[in-house]
Amino acid sequence: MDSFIPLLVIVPIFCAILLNLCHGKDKLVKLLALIFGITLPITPIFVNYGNHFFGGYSPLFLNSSWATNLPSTITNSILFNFHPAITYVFGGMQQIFIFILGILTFFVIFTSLNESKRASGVYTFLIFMGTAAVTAVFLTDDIFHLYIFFEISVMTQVGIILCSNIQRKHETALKYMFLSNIAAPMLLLGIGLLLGLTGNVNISDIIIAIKTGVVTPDNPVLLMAAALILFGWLYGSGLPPFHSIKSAMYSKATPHAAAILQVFTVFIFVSLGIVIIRIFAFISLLRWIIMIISALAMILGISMAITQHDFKRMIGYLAVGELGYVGLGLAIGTIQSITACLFQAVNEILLTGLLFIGVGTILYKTGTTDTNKLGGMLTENPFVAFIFLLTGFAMAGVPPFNAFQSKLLLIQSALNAGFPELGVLMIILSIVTFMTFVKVFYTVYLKPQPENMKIINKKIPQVTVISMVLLLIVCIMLGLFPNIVTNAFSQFAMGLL
Amino acid sequence: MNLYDLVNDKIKQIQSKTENETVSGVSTASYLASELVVIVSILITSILLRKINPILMIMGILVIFAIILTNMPIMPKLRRAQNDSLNNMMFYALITLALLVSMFYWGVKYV
Amino acid sequence: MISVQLASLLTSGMLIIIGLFAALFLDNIFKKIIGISFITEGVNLFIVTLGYKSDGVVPIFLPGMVKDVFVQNSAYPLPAAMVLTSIVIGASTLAVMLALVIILYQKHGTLSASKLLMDDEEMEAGE
Amino acid sequence: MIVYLLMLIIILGSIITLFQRNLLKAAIISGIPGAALALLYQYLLAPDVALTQAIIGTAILPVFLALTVYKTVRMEA
Repeated sequence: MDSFIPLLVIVPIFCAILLNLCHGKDKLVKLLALIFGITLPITPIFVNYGNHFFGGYSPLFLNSSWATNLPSTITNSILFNFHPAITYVFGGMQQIFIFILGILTFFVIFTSLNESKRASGVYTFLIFMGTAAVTAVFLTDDIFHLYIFFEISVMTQVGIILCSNIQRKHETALKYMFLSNIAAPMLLLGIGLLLGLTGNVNISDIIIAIKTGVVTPDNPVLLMAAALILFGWLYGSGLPPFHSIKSAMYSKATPHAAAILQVFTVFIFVSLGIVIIRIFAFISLLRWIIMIISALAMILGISMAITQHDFKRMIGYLAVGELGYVGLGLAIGTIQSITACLFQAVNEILLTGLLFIGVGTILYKTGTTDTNKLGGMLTENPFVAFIFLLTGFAMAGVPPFNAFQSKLLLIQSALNAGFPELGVLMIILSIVTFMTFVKVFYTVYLKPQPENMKIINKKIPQVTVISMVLLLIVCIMLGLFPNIVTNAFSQFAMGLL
Repeated sequence: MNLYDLVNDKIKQIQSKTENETVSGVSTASYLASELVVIVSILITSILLRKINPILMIMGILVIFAIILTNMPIMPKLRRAQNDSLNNMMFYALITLALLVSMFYWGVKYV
Repeated sequence: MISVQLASLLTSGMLIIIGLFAALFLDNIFKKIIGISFITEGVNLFIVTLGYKSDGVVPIFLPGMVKDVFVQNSAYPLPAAMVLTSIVIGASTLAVMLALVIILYQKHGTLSASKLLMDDEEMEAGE
Repeated sequence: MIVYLLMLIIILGSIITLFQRNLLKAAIISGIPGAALALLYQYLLAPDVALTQAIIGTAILPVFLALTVYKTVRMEA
């Protein structure tokens, strides 16, 4: 049945509002959060594929019974296959991404409930609302609908930052809001230009309008719309001019909150990136600009990551740098490269989430994130150190794990598409990623313990360790059987081009 | 006075201007690594210009190489350029917006 | 005289430029925020003017009207519907930013952006 | 003719708001371009947007701004 698709967005919003209502009572919030947390990964499994047209207005070519008594001016013009309603598209690729989002939200809520003494309903409200917003951004085929949920996800990210107990978070939140109020109106302006040109905001209709010549391709207004929407995308996904504010946001959130924030960023990056590739594929300059910007993101992100001394900021820059891989895959634009980039996006969500939760255990135990004041944590809890080491190997692309498959596919697609230098660039930067990880691992676990370092809480909650282990198992599963994910992505990529 | 001590003192001298924290072996290695990565990867990405036309690529690489050589310790400049002050970020955001708009407006003919 | 649609497009352009100018060059954070709200209002005005039809009709279909005549000269309702939500979003973003300014004022005691939003390196150098 | 006057009020009103030294005055004056914008929307055949803008632009935003000025400092440093 097609009408279950909006449930993917309605269920998280419903849970969010319920959790917000019972903020005060801890027991109730914990219970509700866990129940709703479990429903999140389950809902995408039961919803079957298809398009959902809100209000039941499916386009005329689908059920021509409506079109019988319409005047011929409508039936044989391109109006015949326009989408009158907001449409949600739910396919194999969307199902995988939303399932992974559901898993990560569940683990983050699981760890956050156990790590903080009092369960805050507002914090879980913001996480669920952000999940709903990002799922809607992913499913929608209507670009204004995408802008609304883009703004909601910006507001929830600011809210999640303000829920953490790290000082100087208000300054970063205000800076993030300032930049959002410069970039998001530009995105809206781009959408307005598209609306002015093609008369509608449905993405497939815009593409039909451009293909059937309603709009001449080298129309300067269309180019201006492409530039503005690309600028909004840069902000939403934390690419170069906005990478320092995005990594500052990650470093100012509690670690498990940062694990969810980076998932929101990757979702916005992938969904808006695919929209831009679909609409403006005919501008050849666009691919070049995305390629240069993603390369710049990788270079700046990873080179800044290695020179930081606060390890949360380091992982933040790493997360921004890893996004460059996905951008390069999107820019190369062959079927293999888009499959590889979607696979890399999924792996990056899992691995950066794991890294942030791992880092959270150190912050939970010692309270400081400055690598100079840390050391000798290996004796404290060797098992967590072992999992953290495995995550580092996974991030660098060591075989049994999933990032190996996706980076291999990415480099092969770059070589096949005739960009050997991009392949070389990816290899160099994944080496430096691993070097950053070794620096974090050494300064936190292997370095002799400085005397003034005190341990605040003796034991890491069992839940965090369990969630790390389960996430790692998902990574290994994806690494050993990548075709679960890749054929869904390659079907999507074939449909895209 | 082998190469490592030379580099170590250079970084100590640079860092004393910005942050005043201990320059351990790890931070020296990471500064060196980031410096090398930035130089190498910018040069490699400039090879991409060959798709537009090879002469542009040769010119590009020479220009970039000259720029890198003149201000050799790039990392301190890069780190200072990416600090978190609001005006700095807004300035770079608007520069990118202007660059994007003008590239799309005029550049489409050439690529 | 230039047409109404062109004039309002120019006004929205002016509003955006004033907003960007204020966001960059004014030091008082309160005025920066007012300037930022002008950018959103400018973009909203731009989108509404896209749907305007000179000497057209308000796109509300009253019972007594003839359908074909109404369709011919009614303004395009889609942009107006879109701008409704985007005005509310602009107001709510402004509210969140003002709340943050109040908290920051209580902590720092000043409204000038450079002292208020001092970033980490300066702060560490300052301590 | 009235439309061009409205547009002029919007542009001049927003410039004057930014040059006020007394922040409370700036908050109140920022209502004038909001009201002019609401009238302009009515002229541009978008009555529902005019209503929303009238409420938000002239009433809600100046109240928010005035509350912030009340909570912080009135005169610009």
